[in-house]
Amino acid sequence: MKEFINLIFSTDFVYSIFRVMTPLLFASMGAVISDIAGTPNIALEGLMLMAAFSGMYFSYLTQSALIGLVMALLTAVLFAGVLAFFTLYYKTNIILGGIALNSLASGGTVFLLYLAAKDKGTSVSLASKTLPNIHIPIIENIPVLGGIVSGHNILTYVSVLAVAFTYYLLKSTDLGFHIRAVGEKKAAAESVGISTTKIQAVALLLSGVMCGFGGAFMSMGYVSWFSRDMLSSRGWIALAAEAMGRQTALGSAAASFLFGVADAVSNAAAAQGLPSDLVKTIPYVATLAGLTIFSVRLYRKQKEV
Amino acid sequence: MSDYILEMNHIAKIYGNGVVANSDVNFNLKKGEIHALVGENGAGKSTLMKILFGMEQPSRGEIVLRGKKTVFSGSKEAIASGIGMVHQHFMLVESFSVAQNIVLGMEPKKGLFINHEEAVRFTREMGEKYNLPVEPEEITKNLPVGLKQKVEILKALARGAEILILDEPTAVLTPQEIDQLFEELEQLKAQGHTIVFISHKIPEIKQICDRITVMRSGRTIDTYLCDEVTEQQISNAIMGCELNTSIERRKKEYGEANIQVANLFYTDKSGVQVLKNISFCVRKGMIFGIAGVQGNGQVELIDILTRRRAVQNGEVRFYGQDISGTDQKGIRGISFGYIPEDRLEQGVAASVSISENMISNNLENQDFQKCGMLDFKKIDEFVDKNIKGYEIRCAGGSQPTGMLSGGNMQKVVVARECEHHPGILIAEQPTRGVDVGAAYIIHKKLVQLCEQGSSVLLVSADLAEILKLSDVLAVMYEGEIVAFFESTEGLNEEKLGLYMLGIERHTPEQIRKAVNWCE
Amino acid sequence: MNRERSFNILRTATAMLAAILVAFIIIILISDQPVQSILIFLLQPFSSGRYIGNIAETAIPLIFSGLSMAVLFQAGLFNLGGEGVYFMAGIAGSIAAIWLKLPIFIFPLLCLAVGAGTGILVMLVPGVLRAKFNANEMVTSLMMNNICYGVGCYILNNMMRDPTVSTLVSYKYRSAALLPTIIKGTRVHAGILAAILCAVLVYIFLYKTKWGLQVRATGANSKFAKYSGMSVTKVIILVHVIAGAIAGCGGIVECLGLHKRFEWTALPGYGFDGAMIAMLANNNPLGVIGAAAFVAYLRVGADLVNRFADVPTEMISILQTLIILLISAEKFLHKYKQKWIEKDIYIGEVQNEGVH
Amino acid sequence: APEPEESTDTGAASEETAETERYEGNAEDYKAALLIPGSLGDKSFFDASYQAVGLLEEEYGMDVDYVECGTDASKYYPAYVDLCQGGYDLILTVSSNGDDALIQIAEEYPDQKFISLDGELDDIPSNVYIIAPKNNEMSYLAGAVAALKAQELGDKTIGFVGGMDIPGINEFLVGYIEGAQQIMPDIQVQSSYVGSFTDTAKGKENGLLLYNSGISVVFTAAGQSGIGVLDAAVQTGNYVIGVDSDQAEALKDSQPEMANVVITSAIKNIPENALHIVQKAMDGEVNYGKKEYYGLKEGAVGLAENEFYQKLMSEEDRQTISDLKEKVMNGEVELTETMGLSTEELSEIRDKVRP
Ligand SMILES: Nc1ncnc2c1ncn2[C@@H]1O[C@H](COP(=O)(O)OP(=O)(O)OP(=O)(O)O)[C@@H](O)[C@H]1O
Ligand SMILES: Nc1ncnc2c1ncn2[C@@H]1O[C@H](COP(=O)(O)OP(=O)(O)OP(=O)(O)O)[C@@H](O)[C@H]1O
Ligand SMILES: [Mg+2]
Ligand SMILES: [Mg+2]
Repeated sequence: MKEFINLIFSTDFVYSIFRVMTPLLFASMGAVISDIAGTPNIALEGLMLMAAFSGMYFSYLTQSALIGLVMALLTAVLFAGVLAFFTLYYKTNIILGGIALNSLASGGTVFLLYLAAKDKGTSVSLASKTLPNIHIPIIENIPVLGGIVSGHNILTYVSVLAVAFTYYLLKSTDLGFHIRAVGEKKAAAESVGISTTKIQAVALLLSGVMCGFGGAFMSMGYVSWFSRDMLSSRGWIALAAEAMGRQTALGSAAASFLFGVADAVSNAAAAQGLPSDLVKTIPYVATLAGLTIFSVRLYRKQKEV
Repeated sequence: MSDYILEMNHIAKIYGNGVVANSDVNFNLKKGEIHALVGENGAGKSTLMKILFGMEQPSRGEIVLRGKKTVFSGSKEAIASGIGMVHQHFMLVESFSVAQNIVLGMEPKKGLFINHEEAVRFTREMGEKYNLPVEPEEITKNLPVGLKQKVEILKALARGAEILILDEPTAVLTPQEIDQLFEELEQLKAQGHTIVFISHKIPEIKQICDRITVMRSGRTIDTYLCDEVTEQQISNAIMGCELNTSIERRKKEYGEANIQVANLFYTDKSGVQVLKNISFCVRKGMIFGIAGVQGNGQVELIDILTRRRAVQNGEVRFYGQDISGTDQKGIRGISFGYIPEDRLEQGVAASVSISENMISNNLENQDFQKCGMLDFKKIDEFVDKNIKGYEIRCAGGSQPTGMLSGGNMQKVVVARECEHHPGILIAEQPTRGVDVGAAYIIHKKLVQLCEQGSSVLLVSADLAEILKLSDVLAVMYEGEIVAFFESTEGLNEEKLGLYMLGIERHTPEQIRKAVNWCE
Repeated sequence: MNRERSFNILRTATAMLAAILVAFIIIILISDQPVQSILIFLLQPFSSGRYIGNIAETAIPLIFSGLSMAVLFQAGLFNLGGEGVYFMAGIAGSIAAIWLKLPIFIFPLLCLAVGAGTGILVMLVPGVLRAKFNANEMVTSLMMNNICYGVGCYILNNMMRDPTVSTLVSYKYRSAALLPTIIKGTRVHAGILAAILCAVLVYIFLYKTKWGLQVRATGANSKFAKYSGMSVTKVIILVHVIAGAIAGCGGIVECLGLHKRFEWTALPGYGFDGAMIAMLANNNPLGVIGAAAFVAYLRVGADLVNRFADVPTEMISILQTLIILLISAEKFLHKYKQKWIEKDIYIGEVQNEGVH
Repeated sequence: APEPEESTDTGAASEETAETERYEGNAEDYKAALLIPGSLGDKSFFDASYQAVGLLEEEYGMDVDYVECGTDASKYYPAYVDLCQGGYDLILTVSSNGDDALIQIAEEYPDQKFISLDGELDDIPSNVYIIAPKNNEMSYLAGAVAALKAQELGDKTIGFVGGMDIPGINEFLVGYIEGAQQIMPDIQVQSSYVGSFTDTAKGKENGLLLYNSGISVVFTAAGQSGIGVLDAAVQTGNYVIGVDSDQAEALKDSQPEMANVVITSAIKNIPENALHIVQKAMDGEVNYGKKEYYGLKEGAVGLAENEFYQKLMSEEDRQTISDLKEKVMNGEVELTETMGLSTEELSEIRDKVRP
C-alpha cells in the first residue's frame, strides 16, 4: 500500500495523467462543439480511429510526421463531412449515422491495415513517424514541476490549446455565436439569414479536426504505430466527459482530467495485484460517482428555490 | 410598371406531406401602407409570408418585387432585398443578450472576436432611431413578451427592412402594449416602411390598417379598403358565412366556493415578492376573471394553483381541501381542468395523435378501459364527437396533433379540458392566436361549463374577452388584487385600464369582498 | 399517406440498390470474382433452410435489444446500456443454469427470469439517477456498461470458470436449462418465440395501454405529460424496468439458445446494435422484428462471403454502414418526392386542410 | 464447481482410435481447411495458424482454405457445418475457443477428420486429434532468462504484463515464476494485466509503471497490447521478453530500437507443427481421438535464440539456459501442471512472489 501511495505521488505518475487525458481532451472538445450546434457527434471514436490509421500510414509513406498529421486531420474531417452530408442534407438520424460511422471505422481500418501491412493487428511492420516531444527550456529544469509539465508530446500541448480555442470560439467569435444560436434555436438563426446547415456542417467538421488531432496523438505520439481498435472506448469516455462538463469547454476539460486521474490510478492499482477485472472499472465508477454527486447537488440546489 | 412595391401572383404551396397550404394566392402591397392579412386558422397566411421571406419555396407562382421578378432561395436574400419578418412565434435565442440577438448574423468584429461594445452601441442607436427603446445587455430570457416583441421588430429593422411582416404580433400583447406597438407602427409607416399585419382581432385591424386581404382555404378571397368595410363584413368574409358571436348568459346562480385562496404570498428566485396577500374565492357556477398587465403576478398565481410552484405562504383550497401537499397528478384526480397559456409547450404532445391527446388527462377513467387496456372504440366515439363539436379541422383522430394549425390545436386542448366536465377549470389565455370562429366556440364552451356548475378561473390579456365572459372580475397590479368588481356591467376597457396600470384602486373593504362575498 | 408509404418503399429500394452498387465497385477492386461475391452476399442467405435458420438465430438477440432500446427511445431516454445488461444478465442467468436443478420447462423460464431481474437491477441505476436527480442517462449507461463488464469478468473468473478449459469460460449449463431447438436442421431455438411474443407485448403495451400512452407522451413532451397528471418519474423508472427486463431476457436467451456455457469475454455489442435497429424501425416494436431480420440477413450474408469468397469480413462493415446510412436517409430522393406529390394534386380543387 | 449431470455419458470420449488410412493422391490435391475461431491480428496463435496456411501451400503445394470467424462463439458451428459439407480431407483449427462447436460437429460428421494445432480438450471425439503445447516449458525458460538478466543488473524483481486475467495467459505466468525461482529462489514477480488485448496505449502505461518502479525485465503475454510494453522498454531503456512469435525478428527491420530491447521470445512453432502433422495425416499416421503434448523435446515450443539473444545475454547465462532446457527435456524438472488450475490456486502462486 505504501508503495502504491508513493507511486501515485511520483512525478512519473502525474506526468502520465497528461498523457492519458490528451486524446480525451481533444475528443471532448469535439463533442462540445458539435453538441452545442445541435448535432451531437457520437462518432468521435470512429473518427479518431480513422485519423490514427491515416496518420500512421501517411507518415510511413512519406516519412514525414507533419504530412502524417495533416492527413490524419484531413481524414477525420473528410468522414465528419460524410456524417454531416448524410445527417444535414439527407436527414439521416445523427445518432444512427454516428453508430454507422463507428462500425465503418472499426472494420474499415482493419481492412486497410491488412492491405497496407498484411497484418490485422498492428502496423509495427511499417516504420511510421512520430511527432516530437517538446522540452520547455527553463521550466524543464525546475524540479518536480519540470518533470510534470515539460517533455510531453507536442499534441499534448496542442490539446490544451484546443480547450482554449473551443472556449474562445464559443465565447467570443461570430462563428461561435452562430453555432450556439443554431443549437439553441434553429429557426431563430434561420430567420436572420444564417445557413443552419452550413453552421452545423462547420461544427461537425471542427469536431472532425479535434478527432483528427486525437487520433494522430494515438498513433503518432502516445505510441508509434496503429493497432486494431486502438481507441478502446476513449471516444465514448470523452462523450461522458462532455456530458459531465455540461457542454462547456472548461467543464469538459476538468472532467477529462478527472477521468485521466482515475485511469492512471487504475493502471497503478493493476500493477499492485488488486483484481484486475475490478480495477479496470475504477475510471467508470469514478465517473458514475462524480456524475451522481454532481447531479444530486444540482438537484438539491434547484429544489431549494 | 404598377404602383405596387410587391406583387405575389398565383402562389401555390404544397408541403412535403401533401398539405396544400396555398392553392392560388394573389397578394400585393403599396409602398407605405399597413396591409392586413386575415383569415381563419390554417388559411395559409403564415405560409404565404414565409414564402415572401424566402423560408419556403412556392410550388407555383411568381413574386414581383419593385417591378422585378424575384426568386428567393433563402431568407438571407429576402433580408438583402429589404424584407423583414417578425414570426408568429418568437425567433429569439433566449440565452443571448438583446444586443446579441439584434446583431446575430451581422456581428461587428474587432479582429477575430466580436466587438461587444459596438453591438451594444448599435442596438442603442437603432432603438433610438425607431423609438423602440430596449436594454441591450439584458438577457432575452428575462424579458417580458412585450419587450421581446420589440426586440423582434428592431431585429428586422436593424437589417434595413423596408417591408416588414408582422405575423400575429398582438396575440401575446396587453392592450397597453398594443397601443404602444401601433404608435410605433404609425411612425414606421411615416418613415416610409410598408407593413404586413396578420391578426385575428378585427377591431385592431380596423384601427390601424389601410387595406385588408382576406384568405380562406389557401386562396385569396378579396382585398378591401379598410374604411369601406365594417367589422361584421370582415368577419363574414373570413368565415365565409354570417356569424353571430354574441353569447347568451343565463341567470346567474352561484353555489359553494370551489377555489379558495387566502393570504397568498410568493417570493421568486431573485428575491422579488411577486404575490402579496392574494385572497379570493371562486364559487360554483361562476366565471371569475383576472385582468392585469402581464408580469403582475398572474403567471405565478396560476403556477401555484396548478401545482407547478410551491405554496410558500398562505393557503389554497380546492373543494375545501388544502392542496399545498399535492402535485399536478394529485389535483388531476379531483375534477380539475387547466387550459395552459402555451399550447405547444404544455398543451399537447405534438407527435402523439389527436385522440391520445384528447384523453391524456383522463387515463384513469374506467369508461376508456377494457380489461386493463384502452378501449379504442369508446375513445374514438368520444374523439369524433369532439372533433365535430369543436369543428376541429383534421383528417381524423389518428392524425398527429403537431400537423394541426395553431387554432385547431387550441381546440384540442379546450375539448380535452372541458369534456370531462371539471368542477374547477383554470383557463389561461384560452383564445390566444385563434380565429373568430374558433374563439366563439371556445367562449360558448366556457359559459356552458359554468352553467353546468363548474367554477371557472379565467386569466386573459384580451380585455374584450374578459369583459364578455366574466361574472365577477379582479384586477391584479404588482402582485396585488387592486380592484374587485361584483359585476362587469357598466365596465369598459378604458376604465379597467386605469386599474390595470395602478392609477386607481378600490378600497380594502371592496377588495375584501372577493373573499367575503362567498360567505 | 399511401403515396408517402409507396414512396418510402421506393426510396428504400433505391437506397439499397445504390449501396449495393457502391459495394460492388469496392468488391471489384479487391476481389477476383466480384460478381460471384456479391451474389453470395445477396442471395446465398436464402439458398438453404440452414442459412435462413442462421438469419433467424442471429435476429433473436437483435430483436430483444432493439425492443429494449425502442421502449427507452419512445420515452425520450437516450440510454445505451443494453450492452452491460446483456453481459450481466448472461452472467446471472448462467449461474442459475449451472447450479440449479429443475425440470425441463421451468428451468429455462427461471433462468430467463433471473436474467430479466438482473437486467432490471442494472438498468435501474441509470433509471433512478435520471428519474430522481436528472443525471444524463447516456453517460451513466455507458459507464454502467464498462462496470458490468469488469464486475461480470470478475465473477466469471472467480466463481464460474471451468478450470478444465484453457480459455475463460464458465462451467457447462445443465442440459435441461438449454433452450430447445424448434426447427429441425437449424439452430433456431425457442428464444425466437420469446422474442416475437416480446415484440407483440411491447407493441400492445406502447399503443394499447394507458401506461404506453404515458410513456409516449413523456417522450414527446415531458412538460405536457406532467401537466396531464402523469408522473414522469414513474414513467422513467417503469421504462427502465421494462427495457432492463427485455435486454436481460435477450442476454440469457442468447446464452442458453446458442451456447453451452457462458463464453463472452468482451461486451457482445448488442447494445449499439439495438440502438441502430430501434432507429431503423422508427421505434415501432413490430418494425423492430423486420429491422432485426434485415440486419441479421446482412450479417449472415457477410459471414457467407467471408467463408465462400475472397472478401474479408471487415469489408462487410463498410457495406453495412453504407446501407444503413442510405436507408435511414429520410431526404434521399426528396426532390423527386416533392415533384411527385405536387404532380398528383390538382391545385385549385383540393381543400386546404386535412386532405392529402 | 457444479456437480456433474447424472447422465455423463455423452459418447464423445472413446478409447478406440478411428481407423486412419493413407491419402493416396497428390499432395497438391489434398484438401485442407483452417477454421480460425477468433480474429487475426492477435500476434499469437491465430496469426501463427494463418502463417501455417502459407507454409502448407508453399511446402506441399496444396490449397488451404481458411475461415476467420471472429470472436462471437455462436458463429463457429455454422462455419464448421459449411466446411464439413465442403468435402475437405482435413479440417484444422486452433485454440480452445471453438471446443464446444468442435465436439458437436465431430459427432455429427464422424467421417470428417479434425486436427487442432493448439488446443486443450479432455473428452476427445474419435475423429479429432489435438496438439497440446507445453506452454509452461517455454515460459519456464523465459522466467530463467528474466531472472538471469535481473541478476546481472542487480534487480530482485522482474515483471509480467498479461492481456487479461484469464487461464491462457496465467499459464505463461506460472511457468515464468517457476523458471525465475529456479535461478533466484527469493525472486519477486510483479504482475499486471492490461484488461484488453488491443489497447496498446494502455499496454504502454502498464509497462511504464513497472519499469518506473525499478523493474528492468518484463515478460509480456498481451497480444497487441504487448507492443506497448516494448515501447515502454525502449523509452525507459529496459528489457522485454516477447511471446508467441519471435518478436525481435519481426521488428528488426521496421522498428530496430524495439528489436534491440527484446532479449528473447517464448515461441510456439505452430506453422512447423502444422507442416509435420499434415504430413502425418496424409500418411495416415495420426492418432485421432487423442491429445498429445508437444514441448521443448518435440521442438514445438522454445526460446528465440537469435542475434539479440546472443547480444543481450552473456555466454555464461546462455549456457545456464541450455542446461535448464536439457533438464526439462529429460523430465528432470517438475513443472506445475497449469491445466485445471483453479483461480484460487493461481492467485496463491501469484501473490506469494509479489513484492
Ligand atoms: N411546414 C409545414 N409542413 C406541412 N404542413 C404545414 C407546414 N406549415 C403549415 N402547414 C399546414 O399548412 C396549412 C396552412 O398553415 P399556415 O400556417 O399558413 O396557416 P395560417 O393561416 O398561418 O394559420 P394561423 O392563423 O393558425 O396561423 C395548415 O393546414 C398547416 O397545417
Ligand atoms: N413539417 C411539418 N409537418 C407537418 N406540420 C407542420 C410542420 N411544420 C409545421 N407544421 C404545423 O403546421 C401548423 C402551421 O404552422 P405555423 O407555424 O405557420 O402556424 P401555427 O402556429 O400553427 O398557427 P397559429 O397561428 O394558429 O398559432 C402548425 O400547427 C405546425 O405545427
Ligand atoms: Mg399563422
Ligand atoms: Mg399557422
